[in-house]
Amino acid sequence: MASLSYIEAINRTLHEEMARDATTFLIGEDIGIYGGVFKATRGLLQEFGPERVIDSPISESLIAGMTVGAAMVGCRPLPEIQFADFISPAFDQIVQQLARFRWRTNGTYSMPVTIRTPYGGGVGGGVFHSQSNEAWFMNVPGLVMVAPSTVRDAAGLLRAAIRSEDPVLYWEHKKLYRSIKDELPEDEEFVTAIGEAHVAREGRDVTAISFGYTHHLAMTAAERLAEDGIEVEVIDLRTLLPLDTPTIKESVAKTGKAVIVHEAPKIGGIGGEIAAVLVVGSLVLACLAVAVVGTVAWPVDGSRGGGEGGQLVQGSRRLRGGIALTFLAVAALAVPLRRRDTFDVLN
Amino acid sequence: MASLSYIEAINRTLHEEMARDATTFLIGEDIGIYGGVFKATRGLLQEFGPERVIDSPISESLIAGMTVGAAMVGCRPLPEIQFADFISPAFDQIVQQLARFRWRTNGTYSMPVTIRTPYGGGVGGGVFHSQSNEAWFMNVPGLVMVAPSTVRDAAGLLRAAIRSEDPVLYWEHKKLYRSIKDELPEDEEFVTAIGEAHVAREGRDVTAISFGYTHHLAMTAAERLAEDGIEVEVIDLRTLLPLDTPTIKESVAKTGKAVIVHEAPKIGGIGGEIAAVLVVGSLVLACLAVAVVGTVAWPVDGSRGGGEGGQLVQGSRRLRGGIALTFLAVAALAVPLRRRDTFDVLN
Amino acid sequence: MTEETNRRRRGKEEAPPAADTEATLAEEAPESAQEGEYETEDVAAAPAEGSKGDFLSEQRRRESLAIDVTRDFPDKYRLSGAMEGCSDEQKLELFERLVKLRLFDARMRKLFRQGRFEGTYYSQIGQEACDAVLTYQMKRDDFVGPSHRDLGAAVGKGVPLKFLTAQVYNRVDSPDGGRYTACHYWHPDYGVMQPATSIMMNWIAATGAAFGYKMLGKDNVAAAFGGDGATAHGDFHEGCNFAGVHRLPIVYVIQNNLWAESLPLHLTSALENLSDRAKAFGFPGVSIDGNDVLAVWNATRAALERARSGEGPTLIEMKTYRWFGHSDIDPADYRSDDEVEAWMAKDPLPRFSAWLEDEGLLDDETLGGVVERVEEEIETAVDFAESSAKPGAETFLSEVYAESYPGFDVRAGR
Amino acid sequence: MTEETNRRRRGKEEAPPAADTEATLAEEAPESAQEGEYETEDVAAAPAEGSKGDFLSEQRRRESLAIDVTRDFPDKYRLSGAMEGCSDEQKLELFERLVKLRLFDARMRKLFRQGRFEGTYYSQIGQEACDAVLTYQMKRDDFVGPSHRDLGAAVGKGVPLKFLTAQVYNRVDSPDGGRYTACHYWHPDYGVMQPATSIMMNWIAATGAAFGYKMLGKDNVAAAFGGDGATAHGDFHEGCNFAGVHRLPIVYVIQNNLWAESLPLHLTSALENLSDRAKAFGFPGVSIDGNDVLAVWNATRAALERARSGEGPTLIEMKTYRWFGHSDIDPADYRSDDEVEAWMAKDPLPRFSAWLEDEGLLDDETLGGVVERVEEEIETAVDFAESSAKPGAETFLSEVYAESYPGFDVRAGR
Ligand SMILES: Cc1ncc(C[n+]2csc(CCOP(=O)(O)OP(=O)(O)O)c2C)c(N)n1
Ligand SMILES: Cc1ncc(C[n+]2csc(CCOP(=O)(O)OP(=O)(O)O)c2C)c(N)n1
Ligand SMILES: [Mg+2]
Ligand SMILES: [Mg+2]
Repeated sequence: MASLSYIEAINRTLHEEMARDATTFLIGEDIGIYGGVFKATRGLLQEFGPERVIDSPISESLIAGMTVGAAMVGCRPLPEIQFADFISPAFDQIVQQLARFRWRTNGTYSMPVTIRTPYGGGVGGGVFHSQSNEAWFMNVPGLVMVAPSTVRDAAGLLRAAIRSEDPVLYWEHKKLYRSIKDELPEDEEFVTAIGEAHVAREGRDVTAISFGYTHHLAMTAAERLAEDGIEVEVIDLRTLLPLDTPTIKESVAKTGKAVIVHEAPKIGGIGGEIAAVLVVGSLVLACLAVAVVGTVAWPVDGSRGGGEGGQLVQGSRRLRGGIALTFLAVAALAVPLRRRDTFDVLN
Repeated sequence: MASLSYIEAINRTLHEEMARDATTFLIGEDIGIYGGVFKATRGLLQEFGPERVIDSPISESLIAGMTVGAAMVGCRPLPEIQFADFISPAFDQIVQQLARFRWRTNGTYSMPVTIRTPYGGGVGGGVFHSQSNEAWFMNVPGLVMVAPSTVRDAAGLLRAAIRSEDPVLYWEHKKLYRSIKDELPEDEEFVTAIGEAHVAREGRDVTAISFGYTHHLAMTAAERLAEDGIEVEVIDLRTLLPLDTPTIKESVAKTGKAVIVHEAPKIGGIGGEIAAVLVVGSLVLACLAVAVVGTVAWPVDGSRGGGEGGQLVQGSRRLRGGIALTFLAVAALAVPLRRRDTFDVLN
Repeated sequence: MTEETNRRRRGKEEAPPAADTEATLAEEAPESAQEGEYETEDVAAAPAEGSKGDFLSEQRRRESLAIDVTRDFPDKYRLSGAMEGCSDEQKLELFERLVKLRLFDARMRKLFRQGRFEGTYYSQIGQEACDAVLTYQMKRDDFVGPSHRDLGAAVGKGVPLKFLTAQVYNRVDSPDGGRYTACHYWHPDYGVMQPATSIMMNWIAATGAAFGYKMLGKDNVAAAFGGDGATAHGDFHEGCNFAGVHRLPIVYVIQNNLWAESLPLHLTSALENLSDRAKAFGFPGVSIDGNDVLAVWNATRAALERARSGEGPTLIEMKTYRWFGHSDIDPADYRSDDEVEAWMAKDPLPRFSAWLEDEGLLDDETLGGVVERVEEEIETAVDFAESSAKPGAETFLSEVYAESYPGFDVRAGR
Repeated sequence: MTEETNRRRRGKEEAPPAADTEATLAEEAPESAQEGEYETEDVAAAPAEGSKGDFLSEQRRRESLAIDVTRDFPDKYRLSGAMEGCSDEQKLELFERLVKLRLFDARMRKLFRQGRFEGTYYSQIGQEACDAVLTYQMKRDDFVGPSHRDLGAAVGKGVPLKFLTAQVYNRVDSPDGGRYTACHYWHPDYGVMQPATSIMMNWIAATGAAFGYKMLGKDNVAAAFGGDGATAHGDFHEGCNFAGVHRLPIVYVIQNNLWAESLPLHLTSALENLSDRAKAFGFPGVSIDGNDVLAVWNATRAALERARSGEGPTLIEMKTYRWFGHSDIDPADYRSDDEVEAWMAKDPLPRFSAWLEDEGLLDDETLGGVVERVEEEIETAVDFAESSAKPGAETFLSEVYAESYPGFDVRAGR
């Protein structure tokens, strides 16, 4: 039994899965010699050699796109995009080719590809190292997106992604890399089912829906509110695409209120999709309060400001505080509106 | 007074604005010698010469990205992406550089760039010529998106976009190019304000929200429903980003019900963002029915199937019929729920 | 034509066979069948009403010439030399594939004009030697990443025509069950990847396949095809560069037909020879006459060997020409008649058939047999496609994902 | 060092000046100030606890050598030749800019270690000659598109240091009011574009600026900077290709420092000389010793003239080396000590100062003046930044759009 950090869980799972399946390979920038800019791939070059751990040129389109051909000839590619901010040069290959190839070929070819990428704010990364840009991919059926918030799911979702026949975008949160730890027995192969959200905490007053780093904000807020007798049900999405709509709807049918928390700007964020899931189809009286908590509509990131430098830290702390506050306010306000019994419309 | 088609309105406006402002230039694939694959840029090479009408190599990233430098030195670039499906290689330059450059430089540089691109289904274009992929850009503050549905707005929004200091993605619908006509006096300079939705038809029972080609579906449905005494308020969004939330909210506060219609797959479509606008912040009892009508979650397009070939036409017709039917059903069901007076919460 | 022609293959006295074949492939439906609901850029690009007649009769004239695979051509284009390592049987088999390509393409053009299938048609006539001669030499499980104008890649590799007609017609018997875009020929059992319409995507995919072969220790190789225009795309660079660094087993082919849709070569690149692009990647690039079957054979053979023996990639620029528009109703009036005529005179097919005759491998009887077999396969393939069912829209609702997810219901839209 | 050194600039007897300057720039805060909340890849990349001392003392040794701008170097690196069209005054002014660059960089490194600013620091020490010598020759309203390691582009073009310290410190007096990423130097009044962190974006932007100049009929030119690693990116290709086709007035510079973060050159490209990349675009490419100020001057001068006279782009590969890690706490242990030492011996600064001395343009007094002025400007600039206000988060809420829209409220989030 070892206590592992989130990034160690990723690293260990990569080791295990690459040992298990000789058709897997890693490709990405600085992942070999350097072990990754965050050290997520440490030791893999040493263990599996330069044939299977490819230190790629700075060619994100190639990194993502070459997996299609490699998968067709029998590989199980594990590309890494160094920062989620640099996934945009690979956007074309991901949304047009990788995500649609199975459909286009009428199921002839699976695309068992797992693209890992570090995302999110809170580490002072500045304009090009902080984005939480999952929403770009929400309108892309054929693609799967997962975003673990715990050490266990970091391992479990990664293993599930690697073994899946679908292309999976695996969002790993930079802020969580070394800030959380958990015990993971060596001999167990954790698999977290893709597509299933996790009710991390039960409650009857309001549902908090979030993922990754913001899941921890939601848990903290829930604890604070519990002191005031407000019970928050906290859903950790785990999978962002396709969303686990049954679990979300079930919870909100119970609580009647939902607060969705993400780091990306609210405008066009995945909060919208979740709001749609909640309200669409509710043709009878829907007594429902929904709030989306994202960042202000600036072009940076969710939880931290625009520079790597000093001042932004403070600013971001204030904004981050803001997220929690909004959350509390919405939840508190929501309580008097509790009328669960009549809210059976969300299905 | 001449009767112009949608595409002629675009062509004329380009002529007028390029004549008016010598710092404008066009760049895109086959836009010069060929006059554009749809002939939207016909005659412009002849009128303004190869210095200002650039037949670009097949380099979408360059086409979008070069505008940033060109704008910095005083140009007003008018790039064209040949099909919206081929905007993905330019995604990086648009979302990371063009849309954020003003913010990053603290307002030092405006980016008066208008990217035109033909989108949408209904013309048998197949997997790579039919997408309605506006949702990819909804989480990108700093970017403006407009999508005209009428001949007048084709001219008015294009002129407004060209004269705007903000980067504008101008979505022109292939199916509307030659299927609608309108009178546009020669001497008037139509400007359609960006950011303002248009209540194309007033009604008190349900609000239909759509844009581009689907706006015409909504209008047709509204006419049909009027025969049954159901009054549909039809909002033509015109601007997709930022959304005109005041107009949308006002209408839905009145009708209490909203149906959002777009061509893209529902999953992650802009219907979600609109749903969020409608429900978020409604902390008191919100009696509200919202439906999103998009396509099924396949990786193609909104209104037509997967091939350029024969069979898909039929299939797509059925699906298109489906859109109208769902729309009607939702609207009809919505009627008994009409309780407008109490629905003053959406503001 | 020019004075400088050699004797006709079938003797000067015979009536030109074009008319007969034209009759055989007579049109059965009005020209305008493709109009109506269907309306893409190509319709928009069709010539103005007035010139439509001229346009179509000129197209027919070219088709007649095209299918005369033994017609005259200027002496200066006469082929000489050898096809290294190619048996006589293979020479004839390859010839038959080229004839098949040519007649198939001409036939599809007519069927399209007759409204027998929808969508559009990208003719490859004039360029057959480029992709087919390469893929003919590949092993069946080698990987081919074709582009949008690569009928030859499939036919060269041996994909039976019926799958290709089914693709053109978008029927359930096409390899993708009628889902994907017409003219985008492929077949999984023959190692021909489904082309991505988006330029250069398959260049990258083929690079990935070559990487995969190397990593898995297989001795297969990959080939990727692209046009002159496509070489301006960033993915061209990223693919080639990676293959150069890792010495991947791949042959890259640029079919330089001088035009990228309406864009002339000098607006795609400042180069004389696009093979110079290879100099950016540290592997060999060669420019050859893409209408010379012998030259293509020898260059691609060497490149395949190089790839197979682990020496790395080669870039081959094949200079060629498409006789018709970018797609079937592009009038292509951005090109001069002189240019078109000059290239039609370099038609790879009569040049190759003349050489085969010079070598004593082809006579009228053999040729007759070839044409007969090919025409029969085409007829059967057309019948196959036309009697293959049209897929219902419902059938497209599957295969979005391989796995199932609790929240996903394709019909519900999420 | 090697035996093969020439006389020290300031005479063998003098005490090495490193210690003094080291004292001047003494550290005022503990090493660990950057730790705590701040945690990026670079922290992750820092060496294990045990080796941290060695790492830091080695960094300090290198800094000491770096700021001795007249130190010994091997004879074989001695410069000879002329700087065409460069007046004696300009030579000295340029020298002063290079010294400024060097001392500024060393100073920032120390301030970073002292925790005086957050973020990270990308040192350019070793590479100064590359960008500064080019931009020094440009007109103020010419366009420079720098990358992430281009302090020299700004200093060469004359941007006062205070704007650069303010950028490093992310204060309101930086050109972007403290919004953008530290170390990404720019200034609108000096024609230096704000670098995009994302590789090669500014390569494309500079290409667009060159196009704009040409279209607007201005006689300005543009320069774009990128690293060896960046040449693998698709945008490198698309930008160069377009510039080649349109003969744009632009100079493209690759600073080949052999490494792209941890990626060795041979994994970025199969080429010996990255200037061969230009062969794909039909314009000249040259490879030069980027640590030789004379060579850089002459090559860039020719390229600028070529651009200005409408002859089109040039690609210049400058072979150089970064003394320190990719960013400031990258131990860069993927490189061998020998390699680092060999390149430190080719330090462009002493080589240039020796040449100036040989030319009779530099003596101890002049040098003293230079160092004094530079150190004063640095001090003032640091004070300026430190007394400049930190922007409140609220100030970042403006300038998302130029226009206002009824539905947009940045605080509301939509
Ligand atoms: C990324 C992308 N941009 C634009 C297009 C539209 N398009 C299809 S084919 C073509 C021209 C291709 O020219 P070339 O590469 O020379 O091939 P050719 O058609 O001549 O065989 C263009 C612009 C596309 N398919 N993909
Ligand atoms: C598109 C993109 N991908 C990845 C990165 C991360 N990154 C920043 S600098 C760098 C290495 C650059 O190497 P090189 O071009 O040689 O420049 P150098 O740092 O050596 O000056 C990388 C991979 C980035 N900034 N942008
Ligand atoms: Mg071409
Ligand atoms: Mg480098």
